[in-house]
Amino acid sequence: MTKQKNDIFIQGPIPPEQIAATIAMHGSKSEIGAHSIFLGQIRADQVDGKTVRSIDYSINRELALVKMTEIREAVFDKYPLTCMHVYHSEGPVQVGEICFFVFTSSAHRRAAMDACGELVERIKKEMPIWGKEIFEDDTHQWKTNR
Amino acid sequence: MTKQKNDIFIQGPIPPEQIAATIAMHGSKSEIGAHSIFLGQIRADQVDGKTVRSIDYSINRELALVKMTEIREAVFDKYPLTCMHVYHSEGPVQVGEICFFVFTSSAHRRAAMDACGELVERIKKEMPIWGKEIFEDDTHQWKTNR
Amino acid sequence: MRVQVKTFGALTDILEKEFYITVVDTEELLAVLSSQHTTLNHRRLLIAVNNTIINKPVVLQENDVVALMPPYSGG
Amino acid sequence: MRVQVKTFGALTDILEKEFYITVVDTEELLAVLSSQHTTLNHRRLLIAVNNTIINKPVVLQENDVVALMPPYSGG
Repeated sequence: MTKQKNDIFIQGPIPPEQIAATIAMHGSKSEIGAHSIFLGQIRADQVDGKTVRSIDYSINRELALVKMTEIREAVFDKYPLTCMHVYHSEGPVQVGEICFFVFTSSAHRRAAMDACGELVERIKKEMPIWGKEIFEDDTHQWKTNR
Repeated sequence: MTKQKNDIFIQGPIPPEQIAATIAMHGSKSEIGAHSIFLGQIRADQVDGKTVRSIDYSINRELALVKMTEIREAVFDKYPLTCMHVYHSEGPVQVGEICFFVFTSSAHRRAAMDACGELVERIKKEMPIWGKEIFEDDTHQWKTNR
Repeated sequence: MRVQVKTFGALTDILEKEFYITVVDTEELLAVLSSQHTTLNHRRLLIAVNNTIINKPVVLQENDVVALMPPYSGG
Repeated sequence: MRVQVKTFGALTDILEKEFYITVVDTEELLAVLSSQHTTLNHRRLLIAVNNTIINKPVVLQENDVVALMPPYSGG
Protein backbone atom coordinates (compact mmCIF):
# COMPACT_ATOMS: atom_id res chain seq x y z
CA MET A 1 0.00 0.00 0.00
CA THR A 2 1.38 3.41 -0.88
CA LYS A 3 -0.87 5.63 1.18
CA GLN A 4 1.76 8.10 2.37
CA LYS A 5 1.10 11.78 1.73
CA ASN A 6 3.79 12.16 -0.92
CA ASP A 7 4.23 15.22 -3.09
CA ILE A 8 2.22 14.89 -6.28
CA PHE A 9 3.62 17.95 -8.08
CA ILE A 10 6.25 17.74 -10.80
CA GLN A 11 8.02 20.85 -12.06
CA GLY A 12 7.28 21.03 -15.80
CA PRO A 13 6.23 18.04 -17.93
CA ILE A 14 5.99 14.47 -16.61
CA PRO A 15 8.69 12.48 -18.44
CA PRO A 16 7.64 9.20 -20.18
CA GLU A 17 10.57 7.53 -18.38
CA GLN A 18 8.95 8.29 -15.04
CA ILE A 19 5.75 6.65 -16.23
CA ALA A 20 7.70 3.56 -17.36
CA ALA A 21 9.53 3.46 -14.03
CA THR A 22 6.25 3.60 -12.11
CA ILE A 23 4.92 0.66 -14.14
CA ALA A 24 8.13 -1.38 -13.85
CA MET A 25 8.24 -0.75 -10.08
CA HIS A 26 5.06 -2.77 -9.61
CA GLY A 27 6.27 -5.95 -11.32
CA SER A 28 7.36 -7.29 -7.96
CA LYS A 29 3.82 -7.14 -6.56
CA SER A 30 2.43 -10.59 -7.26
CA GLU A 31 -1.10 -9.77 -6.07
CA ILE A 32 -1.66 -7.18 -8.84
CA GLY A 33 -3.61 -8.24 -11.93
CA ALA A 34 -4.53 -4.90 -13.49
CA HIS A 35 -3.19 -1.38 -13.87
CA SER A 36 -5.23 1.53 -15.18
CA ILE A 37 -3.48 4.69 -16.31
CA PHE A 38 -4.69 8.09 -17.41
CA LEU A 39 -2.41 10.65 -19.02
CA GLY A 40 -3.37 14.24 -19.75
CA GLN A 41 -1.41 15.83 -22.60
CA ILE A 42 -1.25 19.49 -23.70
CA ARG A 43 -3.32 20.02 -26.82
CA ALA A 44 -2.71 22.73 -29.44
CA ASP A 45 -6.21 24.17 -29.04
CA GLN A 46 -7.34 26.94 -31.39
CA VAL A 47 -9.03 29.97 -29.78
CA ASP A 48 -10.09 32.88 -32.02
CA GLY A 49 -7.49 31.95 -34.61
CA LYS A 50 -4.67 31.66 -32.08
CA THR A 51 -2.99 28.37 -31.16
CA VAL A 52 -2.07 27.22 -27.65
CA ARG A 53 1.69 26.67 -27.33
CA SER A 54 1.87 25.70 -23.66
CA ILE A 55 -0.06 25.69 -20.41
CA ASP A 56 1.49 27.21 -17.29
CA TYR A 57 0.00 25.48 -14.23
CA SER A 58 -0.19 27.17 -10.84
CA ILE A 59 -1.36 25.43 -7.70
CA ASN A 60 -2.56 26.37 -4.25
CA ARG A 61 -0.14 23.82 -2.83
CA GLU A 62 -1.24 23.87 0.78
CA LEU A 63 -4.91 23.39 -0.02
CA ALA A 64 -4.03 20.88 -2.78
CA LEU A 65 -2.20 18.61 -0.34
CA VAL A 66 -5.13 18.68 2.09
CA LYS A 67 -7.55 17.96 -0.76
CA MET A 68 -5.38 15.20 -2.28
CA THR A 69 -5.18 13.40 1.07
CA GLU A 70 -8.97 13.54 1.30
CA ILE A 71 -9.46 12.23 -2.26
CA ARG A 72 -6.81 9.52 -1.86
CA GLU A 73 -8.35 8.21 1.35
CA ALA A 74 -11.88 8.26 -0.06
CA VAL A 75 -10.81 6.31 -3.17
CA PHE A 76 -8.77 3.77 -1.16
CA ASP A 77 -11.81 3.25 1.08
CA LYS A 78 -14.15 2.79 -1.88
CA TYR A 79 -12.09 0.43 -4.07
CA PRO A 80 -9.85 -2.57 -3.23
CA LEU A 81 -6.70 -0.97 -4.65
CA THR A 82 -3.14 -2.17 -4.24
CA CYS A 83 -1.53 1.10 -5.36
CA MET A 84 -2.41 4.64 -6.38
CA HIS A 85 -0.10 7.26 -7.85
CA VAL A 86 -1.04 10.76 -8.96
CA TYR A 87 1.24 13.37 -10.52
CA HIS A 88 0.35 16.80 -11.83
CA SER A 89 2.63 19.33 -13.48
CA GLU A 90 3.38 22.73 -11.96
CA GLY A 91 4.75 25.49 -14.19
CA PRO A 92 4.94 25.47 -17.99
CA VAL A 93 4.21 22.35 -20.07
CA GLN A 94 4.50 22.50 -23.87
CA VAL A 95 2.06 21.10 -26.45
CA GLY A 96 2.52 17.32 -26.77
CA GLU A 97 3.92 16.93 -23.25
CA ILE A 98 2.24 15.12 -20.34
CA CYS A 99 0.84 17.26 -17.50
CA PHE A 100 -1.30 14.79 -15.54
CA PHE A 101 -0.69 11.14 -14.62
CA VAL A 102 -3.03 8.87 -12.66
CA PHE A 103 -2.04 5.25 -11.99
CA THR A 104 -4.09 2.66 -10.09
CA SER A 105 -3.48 -1.05 -9.51
CA SER A 106 -5.68 -3.83 -8.19
CA ALA A 107 -6.13 -7.61 -8.25
CA HIS A 108 -9.00 -7.42 -10.77
CA ARG A 109 -9.56 -4.90 -13.54
CA ARG A 110 -12.83 -3.30 -12.45
CA ALA A 111 -11.44 -1.66 -9.29
CA ALA A 112 -8.36 -0.21 -11.03
CA MET A 113 -10.39 1.16 -13.96
CA ASP A 114 -13.22 2.64 -11.91
CA ALA A 115 -10.86 4.17 -9.36
CA CYS A 116 -8.70 5.69 -12.11
CA GLY A 117 -11.74 7.29 -13.75
CA GLU A 118 -13.02 8.63 -10.45
CA LEU A 119 -9.61 10.08 -9.54
CA VAL A 120 -9.37 11.88 -12.89
CA GLU A 121 -12.81 13.46 -12.45
CA ARG A 122 -12.30 14.40 -8.80
CA ILE A 123 -8.84 15.87 -9.36
CA LYS A 124 -10.04 18.01 -12.27
CA LYS A 125 -13.03 19.20 -10.27
CA GLU A 126 -11.69 19.47 -6.73
CA MET A 127 -7.97 20.21 -6.89
CA PRO A 128 -7.01 23.91 -6.66
CA ILE A 129 -4.98 24.00 -9.87
CA TRP A 130 -5.19 26.60 -12.63
CA GLY A 131 -3.98 26.37 -16.21
CA LYS A 132 -2.87 29.51 -18.05
CA GLU A 133 -3.00 28.84 -21.78
CA ILE A 134 -0.11 30.60 -23.52
CA PHE A 135 -0.63 31.30 -27.22
CA GLU A 136 2.01 31.41 -29.90
CA ASP A 137 2.01 35.23 -29.80
CA ASP A 138 2.73 35.18 -26.02
CA THR A 139 -0.77 36.36 -25.08
CA HIS A 140 -2.68 34.17 -22.64
CA GLN A 141 -6.09 33.15 -21.40
CA TRP A 142 -7.05 31.18 -18.31
CA LYS A 143 -8.24 27.67 -19.07
CA THR A 144 -11.74 26.66 -18.01
CA ASN A 145 -12.60 23.01 -17.45
CA ARG A 146 -15.77 21.54 -18.89
CA MET B 1 -4.71 7.51 -37.43
CA THR B 2 -3.13 4.10 -36.93
CA LYS B 3 -5.83 1.88 -38.33
CA GLN B 4 -3.56 -0.56 -40.10
CA LYS B 5 -3.99 -4.25 -39.36
CA ASN B 6 -0.71 -4.63 -37.47
CA ASP B 7 0.28 -7.67 -35.49
CA ILE B 8 -0.84 -7.37 -31.90
CA PHE B 9 0.99 -10.39 -30.53
CA ILE B 10 4.20 -10.15 -28.53
CA GLN B 11 6.27 -13.26 -27.76
CA GLY B 12 6.45 -13.44 -23.94
CA PRO B 13 5.93 -10.46 -21.61
CA ILE B 14 5.34 -6.90 -22.82
CA PRO B 15 8.38 -4.88 -21.69
CA PRO B 16 7.75 -1.62 -19.72
CA GLU B 17 10.14 0.09 -22.19
CA GLN B 18 7.74 -0.69 -25.03
CA ILE B 19 4.92 0.92 -23.07
CA ALA B 20 7.06 4.01 -22.46
CA ALA B 21 8.03 4.15 -26.13
CA THR B 22 4.36 3.96 -27.20
CA ILE B 23 3.54 6.89 -24.91
CA ALA B 24 6.56 8.96 -25.97
CA MET B 25 5.76 8.34 -29.65
CA HIS B 26 2.52 10.31 -29.33
CA GLY B 27 4.08 13.50 -27.98
CA SER B 28 4.31 14.83 -31.51
CA LYS B 29 0.53 14.65 -32.01
CA SER B 30 -0.69 18.08 -30.98
CA GLU B 31 -4.39 17.22 -31.26
CA ILE B 32 -4.23 14.65 -28.43
CA GLY B 33 -5.38 15.69 -24.97
CA ALA B 34 -5.85 12.33 -23.23
CA HIS B 35 -4.42 8.83 -23.19
CA SER B 36 -6.03 5.91 -21.42
CA ILE B 37 -4.03 2.77 -20.75
CA PHE B 38 -4.89 -0.64 -19.38
CA LEU B 39 -2.26 -3.18 -18.39
CA GLY B 40 -2.96 -6.78 -17.46
CA GLN B 41 -0.35 -8.36 -15.19
CA ILE B 42 0.12 -12.01 -14.18
CA ARG B 43 -1.13 -12.54 -10.65
CA ALA B 44 0.14 -15.25 -8.26
CA ASP B 45 -3.34 -16.73 -7.79
CA GLN B 46 -3.84 -19.52 -5.27
CA VAL B 47 -5.82 -22.58 -6.41
CA ASP B 48 -6.28 -25.48 -3.98
CA GLY B 49 -3.13 -24.53 -2.11
CA LYS B 50 -1.02 -24.22 -5.28
CA THR B 51 0.36 -20.92 -6.55
CA VAL B 52 0.36 -19.75 -10.17
CA ARG B 53 3.92 -19.17 -11.40
CA SER B 54 3.20 -18.18 -15.01
CA ILE B 55 0.53 -18.20 -17.69
CA ASP B 56 1.27 -19.68 -21.09
CA TYR B 57 -0.92 -17.97 -23.70
CA SER B 58 -1.92 -19.65 -26.93
CA ILE B 59 -3.84 -17.94 -29.70
CA ASN B 60 -5.85 -18.87 -32.75
CA ARG B 61 -3.87 -16.29 -34.71
CA GLU B 62 -5.82 -16.35 -37.95
CA LEU B 63 -9.19 -15.91 -36.27
CA ALA B 64 -7.70 -13.41 -33.81
CA LEU B 65 -6.55 -11.10 -36.59
CA VAL B 66 -9.99 -11.22 -38.23
CA LYS B 67 -11.63 -10.51 -34.87
CA MET B 68 -9.20 -7.73 -33.93
CA THR B 69 -9.85 -5.93 -37.21
CA GLU B 70 -13.58 -6.13 -36.51
CA ILE B 71 -13.19 -4.82 -32.94
CA ARG B 72 -10.75 -2.08 -33.96
CA GLU B 73 -13.06 -0.79 -36.70
CA ALA B 74 -16.14 -0.88 -34.45
CA VAL B 75 -14.35 1.06 -31.69
CA PHE B 76 -12.90 3.64 -34.14
CA ASP B 77 -16.41 4.12 -35.55
CA LYS B 78 -17.96 4.56 -32.11
CA TYR B 79 -15.43 6.92 -30.49
CA PRO B 80 -13.50 9.93 -31.85
CA LEU B 81 -10.07 8.38 -31.26
CA THR B 82 -6.75 9.61 -32.53
CA CYS B 83 -4.89 6.36 -31.85
CA MET B 84 -5.44 2.83 -30.64
CA HIS B 85 -2.81 0.24 -29.81
CA VAL B 86 -3.40 -3.28 -28.50
CA TYR B 87 -0.77 -5.85 -27.55
CA HIS B 88 -1.27 -9.30 -26.06
CA SER B 89 1.37 -11.81 -25.05
CA GLU B 90 1.77 -15.19 -26.72
CA GLY B 91 3.67 -17.95 -24.88
CA PRO B 92 4.79 -17.91 -21.25
CA VAL B 93 4.55 -14.81 -19.04
CA GLN B 94 5.77 -14.95 -15.43
CA VAL B 95 4.00 -13.59 -12.33
CA GLY B 96 4.49 -9.80 -12.12
CA GLU B 97 4.99 -9.40 -15.88
CA ILE B 98 2.62 -7.59 -18.27
CA CYS B 99 0.60 -9.74 -20.69
CA PHE B 100 -1.99 -7.29 -22.05
CA PHE B 101 -1.67 -3.64 -23.09
CA VAL B 102 -4.44 -1.41 -24.42
CA PHE B 103 -3.70 2.21 -25.30
CA THR B 104 -6.17 4.79 -26.64
CA SER B 105 -5.76 8.50 -27.35
CA SER B 106 -8.26 11.26 -28.10
CA ALA B 107 -8.71 15.03 -27.91
CA HIS B 108 -10.87 14.82 -24.78
CA ARG B 109 -10.70 12.30 -21.95
CA ARG B 110 -14.14 10.66 -22.20
CA ALA B 111 -13.53 9.02 -25.61
CA ALA B 112 -10.11 7.62 -24.67
CA MET B 113 -11.33 6.24 -21.34
CA ASP B 114 -14.58 4.72 -22.63
CA ALA B 115 -12.88 3.20 -25.69
CA CYS B 116 -10.11 1.70 -23.55
CA GLY B 117 -12.64 0.09 -21.21
CA GLU B 118 -14.67 -1.28 -24.11
CA LEU B 119 -11.57 -2.69 -25.83
CA VAL B 120 -10.50 -4.49 -22.64
CA GLU B 121 -13.93 -6.09 -22.23
CA ARG B 122 -14.31 -7.04 -25.90
CA ILE B 123 -10.81 -8.47 -26.22
CA LYS B 124 -11.24 -10.62 -23.10
CA LYS B 125 -14.61 -11.82 -24.33
CA GLU B 126 -14.17 -12.11 -28.08
CA MET B 127 -10.51 -12.80 -28.84
CA PRO B 128 -9.58 -16.49 -29.32
CA ILE B 129 -6.84 -16.55 -26.70
CA TRP B 130 -6.33 -19.16 -23.99
CA GLY B 131 -4.29 -18.92 -20.81
CA LYS B 132 -2.74 -22.04 -19.31
CA GLU B 133 -1.96 -21.38 -15.65
CA ILE B 134 1.28 -23.10 -14.68
CA PHE B 135 1.68 -23.81 -10.96
CA GLU B 136 4.91 -23.90 -9.01
CA ASP B 137 4.91 -27.73 -9.10
CA ASP B 138 4.69 -27.68 -12.96
CA THR B 139 1.09 -28.88 -13.02
CA HIS B 140 -1.38 -26.71 -14.92
CA GLN B 141 -5.01 -25.72 -15.28
CA TRP B 142 -6.70 -23.77 -18.04
CA LYS B 143 -7.70 -20.26 -17.00
CA THR B 144 -11.37 -19.31 -17.17
CA ASN B 145 -12.40 -15.66 -17.50
CA ARG B 146 -15.14 -14.26 -15.30
CA MET C 1 -15.09 -34.33 -47.22
CA ARG C 2 -11.56 -34.32 -45.88
CA VAL C 3 -11.11 -31.28 -43.63
CA GLN C 4 -8.36 -29.98 -41.40
CA VAL C 5 -9.19 -29.71 -37.70
CA LYS C 6 -7.28 -27.38 -35.36
CA THR C 7 -7.81 -27.53 -31.61
CA PHE C 8 -7.08 -24.90 -28.96
CA GLY C 9 -6.81 -24.34 -25.22
CA ALA C 10 -7.86 -27.20 -22.95
CA LEU C 11 -8.84 -29.27 -26.00
CA THR C 12 -5.16 -29.75 -26.76
CA ASP C 13 -4.93 -31.83 -23.57
CA ILE C 14 -7.42 -34.28 -25.17
CA LEU C 15 -7.01 -34.04 -28.95
CA GLU C 16 -4.12 -33.52 -31.35
CA LYS C 17 -3.46 -29.84 -32.13
CA GLU C 18 -3.96 -30.45 -35.86
CA PHE C 19 -5.36 -33.44 -37.72
CA TYR C 20 -7.32 -34.39 -40.84
CA ILE C 21 -10.67 -36.15 -40.79
CA THR C 22 -13.31 -37.07 -43.36
CA VAL C 23 -16.85 -36.02 -42.36
CA VAL C 24 -19.94 -34.57 -44.04
CA ASP C 25 -20.66 -31.70 -41.68
CA THR C 26 -19.70 -30.21 -38.32
CA GLU C 27 -22.35 -32.30 -36.58
CA GLU C 28 -20.75 -35.53 -37.74
CA LEU C 29 -17.32 -34.15 -36.80
CA LEU C 30 -18.44 -33.53 -33.21
CA ALA C 31 -20.20 -36.90 -33.03
CA VAL C 32 -17.10 -38.78 -34.18
CA LEU C 33 -14.78 -36.93 -31.79
CA SER C 34 -17.18 -37.30 -28.83
CA SER C 35 -17.47 -41.06 -29.39
CA GLN C 36 -13.66 -41.34 -29.35
CA HIS C 37 -13.14 -38.97 -26.41
CA THR C 38 -15.99 -39.09 -23.90
CA THR C 39 -14.53 -36.14 -21.96
CA LEU C 40 -15.60 -33.94 -24.90
CA ASN C 41 -19.27 -34.45 -24.03
CA HIS C 42 -21.02 -31.55 -22.34
CA ARG C 43 -18.10 -29.25 -23.05
CA ARG C 44 -19.01 -25.82 -24.34
CA LEU C 45 -17.21 -25.42 -27.66
CA LEU C 46 -16.91 -22.60 -30.17
CA ILE C 47 -16.51 -23.70 -33.76
CA ALA C 48 -15.04 -21.66 -36.61
CA VAL C 49 -15.03 -22.83 -40.22
CA ASN C 50 -12.41 -21.00 -42.30
CA ASN C 51 -12.15 -18.34 -39.56
CA THR C 52 -15.87 -17.64 -39.33
CA ILE C 53 -17.65 -18.58 -36.10
CA ILE C 54 -20.70 -20.79 -36.80
CA ASN C 55 -23.77 -20.95 -34.60
CA LYS C 56 -25.44 -23.95 -36.20
CA PRO C 57 -24.13 -27.08 -37.98
CA VAL C 58 -22.72 -26.46 -41.45
CA VAL C 59 -21.88 -28.79 -44.34
CA LEU C 60 -18.13 -28.97 -44.91
CA GLN C 61 -16.24 -28.59 -48.17
CA GLU C 62 -13.00 -30.33 -49.13
CA ASN C 63 -10.01 -28.65 -47.41
CA ASP C 64 -12.11 -26.56 -45.03
CA VAL C 65 -10.33 -25.65 -41.81
CA VAL C 66 -12.38 -26.27 -38.69
CA ALA C 67 -11.26 -24.68 -35.41
CA LEU C 68 -12.56 -26.26 -32.21
CA MET C 69 -12.23 -23.85 -29.33
CA PRO C 70 -13.13 -23.83 -25.63
CA PRO C 71 -14.33 -20.52 -24.09
CA TYR C 72 -11.73 -17.78 -24.41
CA SER C 73 -9.52 -16.73 -21.49
CA GLY C 74 -7.22 -14.02 -22.77
CA GLY C 75 -6.22 -10.80 -20.99
CA MET D 1 -8.22 41.75 11.95
CA ARG D 2 -5.10 41.81 9.82
CA VAL D 3 -5.19 38.78 7.53
CA GLN D 4 -3.05 37.51 4.70
CA VAL D 5 -4.75 37.18 1.31
CA LYS D 6 -3.44 34.86 -1.42
CA THR D 7 -4.87 34.99 -4.92
CA PHE D 8 -4.76 32.34 -7.66
CA GLY D 9 -5.41 31.77 -11.35
CA ALA D 10 -7.02 34.60 -13.32
CA LEU D 11 -7.25 36.69 -10.12
CA THR D 12 -3.50 37.21 -10.26
CA ASP D 13 -4.07 39.29 -13.41
CA ILE D 14 -6.13 41.71 -11.28
CA LEU D 15 -4.80 41.50 -7.72
CA GLU D 16 -1.41 41.01 -6.09
CA LYS D 17 -0.55 37.34 -5.47
CA GLU D 18 -0.16 37.98 -1.74
CA PHE D 19 -1.08 40.97 0.40
CA TYR D 20 -2.22 41.91 3.90
CA ILE D 21 -5.50 43.64 4.66
CA THR D 22 -7.46 44.54 7.79
CA VAL D 23 -11.10 43.45 7.68
CA VAL D 24 -13.69 41.99 10.07
CA ASP D 25 -14.92 39.09 7.95
CA THR D 26 -14.77 37.58 4.45
CA GLU D 27 -17.80 39.60 3.38
CA GLU D 28 -16.02 42.88 4.12
CA LEU D 29 -12.91 41.54 2.37
CA LEU D 30 -14.84 40.89 -0.83
CA ALA D 31 -16.66 44.23 -0.60
CA VAL D 32 -13.39 46.16 -0.23
CA LEU D 33 -11.70 44.34 -3.10
CA SER D 34 -14.75 44.62 -5.40
CA SER D 35 -14.94 48.38 -4.80
CA GLN D 36 -11.26 48.72 -5.78
CA HIS D 37 -11.43 46.32 -8.74
CA THR D 38 -14.80 46.39 -10.49
CA THR D 39 -13.81 43.43 -12.70
CA LEU D 40 -14.14 41.27 -9.59
CA ASN D 41 -17.92 41.74 -9.52
CA HIS D 42 -19.98 38.81 -10.75
CA ARG D 43 -16.94 36.54 -10.73
CA ARG D 44 -17.47 33.13 -9.23
CA LEU D 45 -14.92 32.76 -6.44
CA LEU D 46 -13.99 29.97 -4.08
CA ILE D 47 -12.72 31.11 -0.70
CA ALA D 48 -10.59 29.08 1.71
CA VAL D 49 -9.71 30.26 5.21
CA ASN D 50 -6.65 28.48 6.58
CA ASN D 51 -7.03 25.81 3.87
CA THR D 52 -10.68 25.06 4.55
CA ILE D 53 -13.18 25.98 1.87
CA ILE D 54 -15.99 28.15 3.28
CA ASN D 55 -19.50 28.27 1.89
CA LYS D 56 -20.79 31.27 3.85
CA PRO D 57 -19.10 34.40 5.23
CA VAL D 58 -16.89 33.82 8.27
CA VAL D 59 -15.43 36.18 10.85
CA LEU D 60 -11.66 36.41 10.49
CA GLN D 61 -9.02 36.08 13.19
CA GLU D 62 -5.66 37.86 13.35
CA ASN D 63 -3.16 36.18 10.95
CA ASP D 64 -5.76 34.06 9.15
CA VAL D 65 -4.80 33.14 5.60
CA VAL D 66 -7.57 33.74 3.06
CA ALA D 67 -7.24 32.14 -0.39
CA LEU D 68 -9.30 33.70 -3.19
CA MET D 69 -9.66 31.25 -6.04
CA PRO D 70 -11.44 31.20 -9.42
CA PRO D 71 -12.92 27.86 -10.59
CA TYR D 72 -10.27 25.16 -10.91
CA SER D 73 -8.85 24.12 -14.25
CA GLY D 74 -6.27 21.44 -13.59
CA GLY D 75 -5.71 18.25 -15.55
